[in-house]
Formats: sequence, structure tokens, C-alpha cells
Amino acid sequence: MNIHEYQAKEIFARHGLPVPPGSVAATVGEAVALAGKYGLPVMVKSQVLTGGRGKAGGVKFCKTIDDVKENASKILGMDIKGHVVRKVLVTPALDIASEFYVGMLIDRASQRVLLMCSAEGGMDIEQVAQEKPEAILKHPIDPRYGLLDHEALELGLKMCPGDVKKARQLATAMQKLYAAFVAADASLAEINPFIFTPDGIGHAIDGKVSFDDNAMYRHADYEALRDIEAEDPAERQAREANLSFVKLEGNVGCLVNGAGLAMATMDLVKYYGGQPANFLDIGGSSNPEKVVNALKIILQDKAVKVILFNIFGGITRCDDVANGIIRATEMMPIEVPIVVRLTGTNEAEGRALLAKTKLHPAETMDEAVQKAIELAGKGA
Amino acid sequence: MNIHEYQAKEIFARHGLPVPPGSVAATVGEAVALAGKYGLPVMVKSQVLTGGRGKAGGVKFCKTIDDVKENASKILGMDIKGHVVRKVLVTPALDIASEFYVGMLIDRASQRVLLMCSAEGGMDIEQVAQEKPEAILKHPIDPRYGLLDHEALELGLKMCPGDVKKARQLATAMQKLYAAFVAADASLAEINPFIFTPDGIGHAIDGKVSFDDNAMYRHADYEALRDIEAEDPAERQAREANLSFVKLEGNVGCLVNGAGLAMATMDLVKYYGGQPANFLDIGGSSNPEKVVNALKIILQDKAVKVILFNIFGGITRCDDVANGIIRATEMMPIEVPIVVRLTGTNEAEGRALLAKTKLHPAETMDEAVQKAIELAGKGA
Amino acid sequence: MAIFVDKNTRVVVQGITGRDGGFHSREMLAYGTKLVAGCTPGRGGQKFEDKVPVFDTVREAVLNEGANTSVIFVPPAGAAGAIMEAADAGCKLVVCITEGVPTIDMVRVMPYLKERGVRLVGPNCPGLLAPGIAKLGILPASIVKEGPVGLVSRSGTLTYEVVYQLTAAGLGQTTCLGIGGDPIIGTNFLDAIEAFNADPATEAFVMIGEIGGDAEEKAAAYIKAHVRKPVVSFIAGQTAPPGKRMGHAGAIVSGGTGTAAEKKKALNEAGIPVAERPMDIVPHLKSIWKR
Amino acid sequence: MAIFVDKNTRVVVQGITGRDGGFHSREMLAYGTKLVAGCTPGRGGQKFEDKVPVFDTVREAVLNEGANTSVIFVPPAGAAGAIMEAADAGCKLVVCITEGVPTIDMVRVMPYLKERGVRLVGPNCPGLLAPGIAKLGILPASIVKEGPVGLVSRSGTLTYEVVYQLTAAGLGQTTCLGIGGDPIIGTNFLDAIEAFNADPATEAFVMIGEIGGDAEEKAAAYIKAHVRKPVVSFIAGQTAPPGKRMGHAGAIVSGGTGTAAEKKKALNEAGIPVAERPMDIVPHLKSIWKR
Repeated sequence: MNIHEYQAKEIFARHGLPVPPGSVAATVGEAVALAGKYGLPVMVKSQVLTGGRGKAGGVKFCKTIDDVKENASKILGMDIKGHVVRKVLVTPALDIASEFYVGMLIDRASQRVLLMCSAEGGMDIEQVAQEKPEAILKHPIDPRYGLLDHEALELGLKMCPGDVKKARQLATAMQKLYAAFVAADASLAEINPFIFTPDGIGHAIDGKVSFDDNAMYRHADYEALRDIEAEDPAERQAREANLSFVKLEGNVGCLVNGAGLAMATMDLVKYYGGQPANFLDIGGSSNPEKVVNALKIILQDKAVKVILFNIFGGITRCDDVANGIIRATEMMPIEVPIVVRLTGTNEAEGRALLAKTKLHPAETMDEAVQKAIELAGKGA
Repeated sequence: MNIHEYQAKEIFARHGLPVPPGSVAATVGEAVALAGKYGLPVMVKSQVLTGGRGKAGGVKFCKTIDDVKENASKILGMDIKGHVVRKVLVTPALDIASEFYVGMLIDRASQRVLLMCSAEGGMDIEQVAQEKPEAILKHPIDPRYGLLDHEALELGLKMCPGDVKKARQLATAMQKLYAAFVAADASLAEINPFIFTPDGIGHAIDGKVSFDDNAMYRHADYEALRDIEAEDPAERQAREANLSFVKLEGNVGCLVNGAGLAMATMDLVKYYGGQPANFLDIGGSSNPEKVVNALKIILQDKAVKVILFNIFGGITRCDDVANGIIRATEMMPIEVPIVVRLTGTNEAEGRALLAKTKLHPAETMDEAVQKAIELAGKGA
Repeated sequence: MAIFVDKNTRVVVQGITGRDGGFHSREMLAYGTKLVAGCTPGRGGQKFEDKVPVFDTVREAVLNEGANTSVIFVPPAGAAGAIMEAADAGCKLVVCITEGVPTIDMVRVMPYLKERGVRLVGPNCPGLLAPGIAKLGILPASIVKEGPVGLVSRSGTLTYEVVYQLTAAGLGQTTCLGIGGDPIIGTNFLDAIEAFNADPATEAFVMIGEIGGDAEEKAAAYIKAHVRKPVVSFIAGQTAPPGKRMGHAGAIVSGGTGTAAEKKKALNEAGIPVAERPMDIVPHLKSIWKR
Repeated sequence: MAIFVDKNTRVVVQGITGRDGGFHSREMLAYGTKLVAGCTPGRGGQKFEDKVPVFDTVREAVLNEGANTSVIFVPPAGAAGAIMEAADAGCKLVVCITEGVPTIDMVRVMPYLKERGVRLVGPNCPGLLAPGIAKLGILPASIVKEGPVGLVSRSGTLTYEVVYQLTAAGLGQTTCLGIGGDPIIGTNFLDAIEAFNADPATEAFVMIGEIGGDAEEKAAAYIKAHVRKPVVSFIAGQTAPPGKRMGHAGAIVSGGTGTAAEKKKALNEAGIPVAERPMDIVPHLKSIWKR
């Protein structure tokens, strides 16, 4: 789960990171009031769950109240990569003497939290990683000891050679960011940039935090941080129904048990010249309600011309699954054709049940996918 | 540094341990008011920095307000092992179905925090350790992982076989106590007893915490917890002057540089039939002010009949030390005789300086100690 | 023969009294797995299915029943603790089926296991099934068959799909291993491939990868350098959009890395055929495998 | 010969630019110790006494000057971190002079050192002095003399007292080692005694203990079982009242254990003479040592 910059900075501030003051405004009037409160100049920053806000014109320096009015009214409502700006963060504009990147993520290779930092702050770190990888320092943090003083200071000194005061501020910021990362069950936490003003004082002026979805149960307060308006409605419904779902641009609606098989199914649709409408893992159950929820979500997309079930009955028996699908389609009449492929335990029995319905049974994945594409073409 | 039961319980409560409510009273009237607030029956418990309060009659169960009056007036002002009771803790009296001991200390052998627990709760744990050592479970906690769930639960189940609900409460209490121990920089933390009321709910009804003196700099708030009234005035002065000092019952006042040498000096006084008046380590410096502070503290004790300096000039030169002692004795005229033994670098020069004073120089520890005992006898 | 398990594998199931743990324990017993104990705190002294003793702690299961392997079905909040308990009690193989274990918990678990020399499979995995030897986890016994092919996969049902096709083609398996789709897992492709390469019974093997991370690339490099047995691969998630998690916590293309295309390229460069469709795996294997 | 140090010992002093660090670094240099670098963050690039390069980090001192040993004079709040830095940078011997290090910090440090195979001496100790080889710490060089006796002690000035008497009696030393009086220390009596026993140059040795803990008892058991060299001991603190910390954090009789009487008993039972007075150590040693 991703949160907005202003929310990330609230978490940072709670862990003692030097975050400048700031508040969000949903209207131009609120933005002007905040600018008055903090004093000019201010930054007006769009709060959207995507990167590249600056390039899109979503982050503006405002010297006067007229600037604030003009920029806030431009930015509020702006569309940045499909995200509509509903809030702006108003925060004092600081003089930047130097900029740094400090970020952490879960690293598969070291199986640790990986600290990455760079003197190339303020830039897109993925771009730095590609163009100038040697400019990024990496340090996997031993969970048994945390980020030790000397480790953080060594990195700080590499970023600020000869300036131990700045190095110490960076080191402290890294240690606090790590404390925040662990306490928040983050999967990503970035300060970009961490700047020094000309007086040598450090500030975390932009930040990003993503939470580990698996750890949400430990953080009841996170639901309040979720920006429901910014979410795709179908993806929100799927989340609420505990389904793994990703919306795509095609017309073949896919319902598959298991994530790997679901991806392989999408790939196969593409292989045969079709376009999957979604990724959806309905899990191992044959519960008709779950199937109904999944169908509802997929069918909200009017582009969907066919439904493709691809079920491998491993532990769950195919006849149970077939019954589940049949009951679900009775509970929720569906106009587009439905192709069902059932394999595994009791597959013959399962297919026999389907034969009595208007569902289109298939024996193999390939047959099912080809049939679905064909039916999608007919429906279009 | 030791703190009172009620202060230990405040720390416990901050770390989520199930501590019953309670407040301290300095007068009978306050105790009665608290009993009214909490509801009868209550316990009235003397707050003194020593063990064996119960045996001394310093902990009483009170069924009625008259009981509270009677017991509070008996206990307030009571002398328990040389400690005068100035405060009592008033806390609801709970029905005890079973009692346990849970404690932690720094263990030299494992070089870890050692968790000790026992189903023989409520008793003096040192007595249990001697009489029934097998009744104490011990677990050195790996600092890299902390007290893990399964470790705590295993211990809880050993103390409450077959009762997983109680075992879990004990396990949680152990984990919270460890968190408190580490956060507080404790050298000892005990819950004794941790009880279960007949409804199966656990409560930490008595506790003890000592802080690591080396870590006091991290806890500015601990000075407020210090019970200055309960301290020996000389030991308090020594602490404030940053001197390691322990008051004893003899008449030979000892000023020694180094703790090991100071102990050896005391031992030697005893060996030759004398009685040391104190342990005092003045450290490695030749600073006359420090010597003056040390002399002031020692001479408050009117039993002291002689002052014995035993200084090994290692890095510090003996002539510097001699000058420091001479200046100190000039700053603070002293009536009892002073024996000074100086050995090490420039010892001849040091002794030459002392020869011009009325101080009694000595060449060896043995000579110095014998001379001091002789002078103490004369003065008596 | 098989990898990671043998006839001396003695299993304790943590969470045996739960719904899933109970169901799959019955399946494991039915397959003939030496499931010697269960563990659920507070249920010590009970018997599972009237025969398998249940203990409060894994240590008791190890001491009393000689368990040396644990299969874990406890809920996510307790899963990391359960893994550590099994390792601490002396189990040398731990299979964690639980899905949804917080990642930072797994970060904390890994050095603990390393210090104790314990192999973890999973979490969030179907476990492993060595036909004729033991079933540890949830892989359906009905689709496997004894034989010379090893199979390792990050997926669940996609694994079943491939095993099904292997069995249907008469190609039995030494071990079918699902390593799980989380970012931090105990046993990765490299570990499995080293083991298959060393296992005399395994004559050829199949590796089912998916988007995210670079475990497939590392495996490819290892295979190129060290493996002479025939290997066929498949990568799921070619059509996955970047930045979106495809079900598995680890199945995500981020920062332009972890794409199916990269993985295919690395595998091809290592001389490993990558099947375009799941149904191509068996033909590929047959074509390169001179039995 | 000596224990723990030799002619290849190359020292970095952490906290070299501080008052105590600077003073003792000059003393170490004057004794001929290979003090090759200093370390103080923010002072990198300076020279100490116009000749010893100062670095911001220990790693740089190791990489640039081949330091393999650290002597630490940093204040208590940074001491544990300094020990870990030295260990992480590759120093295999770390001597921490700093007094007043919080105990829980040392608890955290110990496994870190063990994982890296690093020997720590101290904290809160005078360090060691191997006459003719190297001086690491604050033991006064003026009182030592090369010779065949080893000395290990929990104390500072009491050690000097004994060394002084040894030297005055013509008994030179292989190594004088102060292990420190804190409850948690890196090198204990047992480690020192094993090393003295294995060192061919050490013909006899002296162990100066004090109240608190049971390190002396453990050493006694080891000596009884393994040591054939003459050993004399002394225990300070016979007259210390129970429950009171005698200066050193570790010098405390608590719960009736750690008394001088217990220690003497254990040493006597192991056949080790315990001197009643410091001045009796040399005569005792001469009486049992057939040179």
C-alpha cells in the first residue's frame, strides 16, 4: 500500500526525522491560508500516488500569494499519469545548498533491508541506478544489530567527504529512517531529497513510504491513511473482497486459482493473440460467493467480452469447483460467454456437471484460452 | 541505583505489564484517602530500599479503614534494616490463587541478560536459589533476537503445565519485562510475585528495579527517581563528587587510587588488626579539589582517627600527587594524622616533598597501614 | 531418492489442530509420510486422528517422537515465531506453508536459521512432495508419480499443472518443490538446483519461474557453469504490467527489473530452453533429454 | 614472546585526538609500540604528533596503514560503537580502556565480536603491556621489565603494585594484562590463563582477582586440570560488605556469592597459593617456582 508524501512525512516526523512543517489543502483558499501561516516563499506540491510530479508541473515554488493562487488552482484537479490531484501540500520553501538520496527497501538477494544512499539527491533514483550506478551506495542492514553508528557514519562520510557535521546528520537520518521502516512494516521508505540549507542544517523535504501488505494486520491505523478516492474502484473492491486483482486493458476476463497459473493464463491469452482484461487469483476455495465477487469486479469493465475460468483442482476437487461456478452463475446471471477449464482431481465429474449448463467447458488451458479468444471476437 | 517498588511498578506499567493501581502516601490521612479511592481491602506497603519488608511487618493487609489507620501509622516511621519508612504504597488487595517469580539480571557467565523464573513466587529468590535451585528456570536472552515468543511460552508452560492461558500471560509478562529492562538500562528487574487471581488473570503485584549506574547519562529523568532522603549523606556527597565511596564501620579513613588497590588496602588494614572506615577510590588524578572533596566526606565520620593515603603513581607522577595532597591539606586543615604512601614514577621526589610537611610518609603499603593503625590507636 | 527428504524424515506439523493444518495432515498421513507429532500450544496430550501425539511445543515433539522436520500451518502472525521455534528445537528442515507472513519477520528469521544450519522451504509455498517417500505440504498426491524428473517452482497451481503434464507423459518425479512467491524465502532456485544436480536419482529437471527478482538469472548462471543434466524452464508473467504485484508478494516488475523478458534471455543464454506455453515443457524436455 | 600481541601488532588508536587518548598515544609511541594510525571522525587527514596519520574511520586506518589492533579511548557513549567499528573494519584485537560503558551495550557487542573472531580486552581496563614488544593501553612502562612472568588482573593500580614488586625482585614479565573490573568483559581470566599456559616464554604467572562473579573459580578449575606452570594468586576485597559495589561495576558480593573467601577456597583447593598481602606474592612465587 502506497501513501502520500504528506503522510510519509508524518511518519518520518514521528521518528524524529527533520521534516519541515506543512499541511495539505484541498482548495485554493486553504492553500493561500497555509501560505500565510508558514510565510512565503512556499512550495505547493500535488499529492498523488505516482512519481514524476515535478516534470508534470505538479510541484511549484511560490514567491507571492498570487503565485500560490495561480499554482494551487492549476495543480488541484490536474491529471498526473492518470491520477487526479485532489490535495496539495503547502510547505515552506527552503534554500537548497546540497541534495542527497536516502532510501530503504527489502532486498531479496541479501534477505535484508537494503539501505541505499547517494549524493545524487533529488533525481529519480531508478534513473541514477541505470545511468550512474556507482553513485549509489548500498548497505544491507543486519536485522540482528540494526544500522550501527559506524556503518551509518561511514556512509555519511562517503556522501559528504570531509564534512563530519553533515555526515553525522545524514547518518542519524539513516538510523531514524531504519527505525521508521521497521516500526511501520514498510516495504519501501525514501527521503528524496534530504537537503542541507546554506546554514548546514539537514531537512527531509520529500519522502515516500509503501507498506508491506502482509503486515497490515499489525497496523489498524493504516486503513485511515488509504486514499480511497485515488484507488481504481475495481481494485478497491477486489481488495475489500480479499482477492488479488490487477486491471488490464483487454477483453478476456480471467478467473484463475493461483497467482502463477493466473499469470501463465494471461500470457497464453496474449500468445494466442488475445488481450487479458485482468489478473485475478481466486485462491484455492470453491466458495461460490468468492466467485460471485470476482465476477462482479471483472464485469464492471464493459470491455470484457468473455469470462475464462482456469482452475487446477489440486486439493479442491473439480466437481466441487464446478458446483461452485454453477451456483455463482445462477446467483448472478451473466451475459457474456463463460469458458471453464477444470483439471485435476475428479476432473471428469466436474466437466460432466458443466456439460448440463450453457458454460463452455474445455479440457486444457490451451483449448480454453483459444475458445475464449474466439468467443470474445464473436461478442465484439 | 535502586528505586522503590512504586517507581518500579510505574516503569512496568509504561511497558504494558499488568500492574494493579496504587499510589504512595506519606501520612496516615493520605493512606486513608487512597484506601477510600481504591476500595477495601487494600495493602499498605512500606517503601524502603531494602528487602525483607514483609518479615519486618512493613507490608499489611487492611480490611477496614481502621486497619489502614493502624497499619499506616505503625509502618510510617518504622525502621527496616536501618531504613526509615517515609512513604507507604496503598494498593487494592487481590485474592491470590498462585504466585510466580520473574526476574532478569546481567549474567557474567553468558554475557547476556539472564531471565530467571520460578513457580516459587513470593519467596526470597536467593533463598529459593540456595534451598531448591531446581525450582528456578534460567534462560540467557540472546540480545540479537530478544526474548522470542517460543522461548517465553516454553518457560511459561513449564511454570503452568497444562494451562496455556496462564502460560501465555507469564510469557507476555517476561517479554514486556525484557523490553522494560533494556529500555530502562536496568541491572536488575524483578516481578515477585506475579500472581493469578482466582479468575485466571495475572497481575504484577510487587517489583524491584535497579539501574545500571554506567547508563545514567542516557536517562536524565532518573535523577528525579532517586530517594535522596533514603541515601547515606556521605555516599550521596561522594556520588555528587563523582567518587566511588562505601562507608564502613572502622576508624582508618582510606583514600586510594584505583578500586582494586583500595580493596587491597582495606584488607591490609584488617590484616594488621585495624578497621577501615571506608572504601574510596579517588581515581587517577592529582587534582587537589578532588582530594579535598574526598577528605570532607571521610571526615564527616567522627569515628575516623587517621587518614591513610595509598597512591600508586603510574602515569600520574608521585611528585604531582604529593603536591596535590599538600595543597589539599592546606585548603582544608585536618586534625587527625595523615599517613601518605606514594609509590611509582618519581616516588623519591614525592616523598621529599612530603618530608617538609607534618604528613607521615611511608614507603610501602604495609608500612603505611601499620603506621595508620598505630596512629589511630593513639588518637583514640 | 529425492532432495531434502528421505526415509528418515520425521515430521511434526505445527498448527495440526487448525482447519488447514488438520486437513493437510490427514493428506500427508494418507500418503504415508512419517508424521510423528503435532504441535499446538495448549493441546499437549491430545491425539490427532487418534494416533498422532500433539505437544505444546516443538521441543517436546523432537524429544519424544524424534521429529526432525516441521511443516507449518499456523496463521501469519505466528508463522515467523513458529519457524524459529522449530529451528531452535532442532528441526533441520522447516516447510512453512503459511501465506501472508510480514516480510520484516522473515528478514529477522533468516540469520536465526543460518546460525542453526536449518533449511527453510517457503513461506507461502505448497511445500514439497517426493513421490514414494514423503509429502510435506499441500501438493496434491494424486498428480505425482515416482520417476527421474525434478521440479522446482515459485508457484502453486502452475506447478500442479506442470506436474500433471509430466505425469500424463509418463515422466515421474524425484521431488516436486514449490519454493514460494514471497520476496524473502528460505530455499531459492539455486539451492534447489544444486540439490537436484547432486541427487543421483534426478536425471533432468524443470524450473518454473515468474517475474520479480533475479533468482532465475542466478540459477541460469549456475546451471551454465555446473549442470550437465537436461533442464527446461518456463517463466510466468510476460504480460504483467510494471509496478503491480501479481498475487505473490514477490511477483512484481519494479524499476524495470525482474521482467520475464530478462529472465528468458538469461536462461536462453545459459542454453536452457524456455517453454512459451506450459504445454511445451514436456516436449522440450523430451527433445533435449537423451535417456 | 607475549600473549595476544607480537611484532606484527599494528595499532590504531580510536579517540587519538582526545585528552586521554592523546596522552597515552604519546606514551605508547615512546615505548616503541607500532602505533600506525589514529581515528577520530572529522579529523581525517590530520597527523598526530606530526607523524601518525589520523582517519575518519577505522576502516581507512586498516586499509591505508595495515592496522590490525585497536586501542579505544572514546567516551562511554561511543565506546561500544567504537568496539564494533574496529571489529567490523578487521581488527582482530581490540583493547577498550574506556570506563563507564553501559552494560547492556556490552551485552550487544559480545556476539558481534564472536561472529567476527575478534578478541576484546576490557572495557574499563588498563590494557596490556608486553615488555619489549608493545604497550596497548595505560599501564606505566616505567615499572615493567622483560622476563618470564605473566600477570593478569581485574584491577589497575593493584596490578601496577604487583608488577612493581615483581620488577623490584628481578622478575620480569612476558605480558602484564589488565582485563578490567566490569561484569561483562571481552577477555576473562580463563582466556588469559590459556594463553599464558600456551606461551613458551611465560614460565610462571600471577592472577590478581577480586570479589564478584566466579571468574576466579573457573580459572582455578582450569589451572588444576591443565596448567603445570607455577601460579600464585591474590584476591582483593575480603573486607568488602555485601551488596555494595566497590568501585568496579563487577566488584560486588551479591546473594552471598562472589566473596573473597569462596575464591580463596577454590584457588587453594586447586593447589594455587593465595597471597594474604600483595607483598607476599613474590615470596610465594619464588617458593614454588623451581627455575
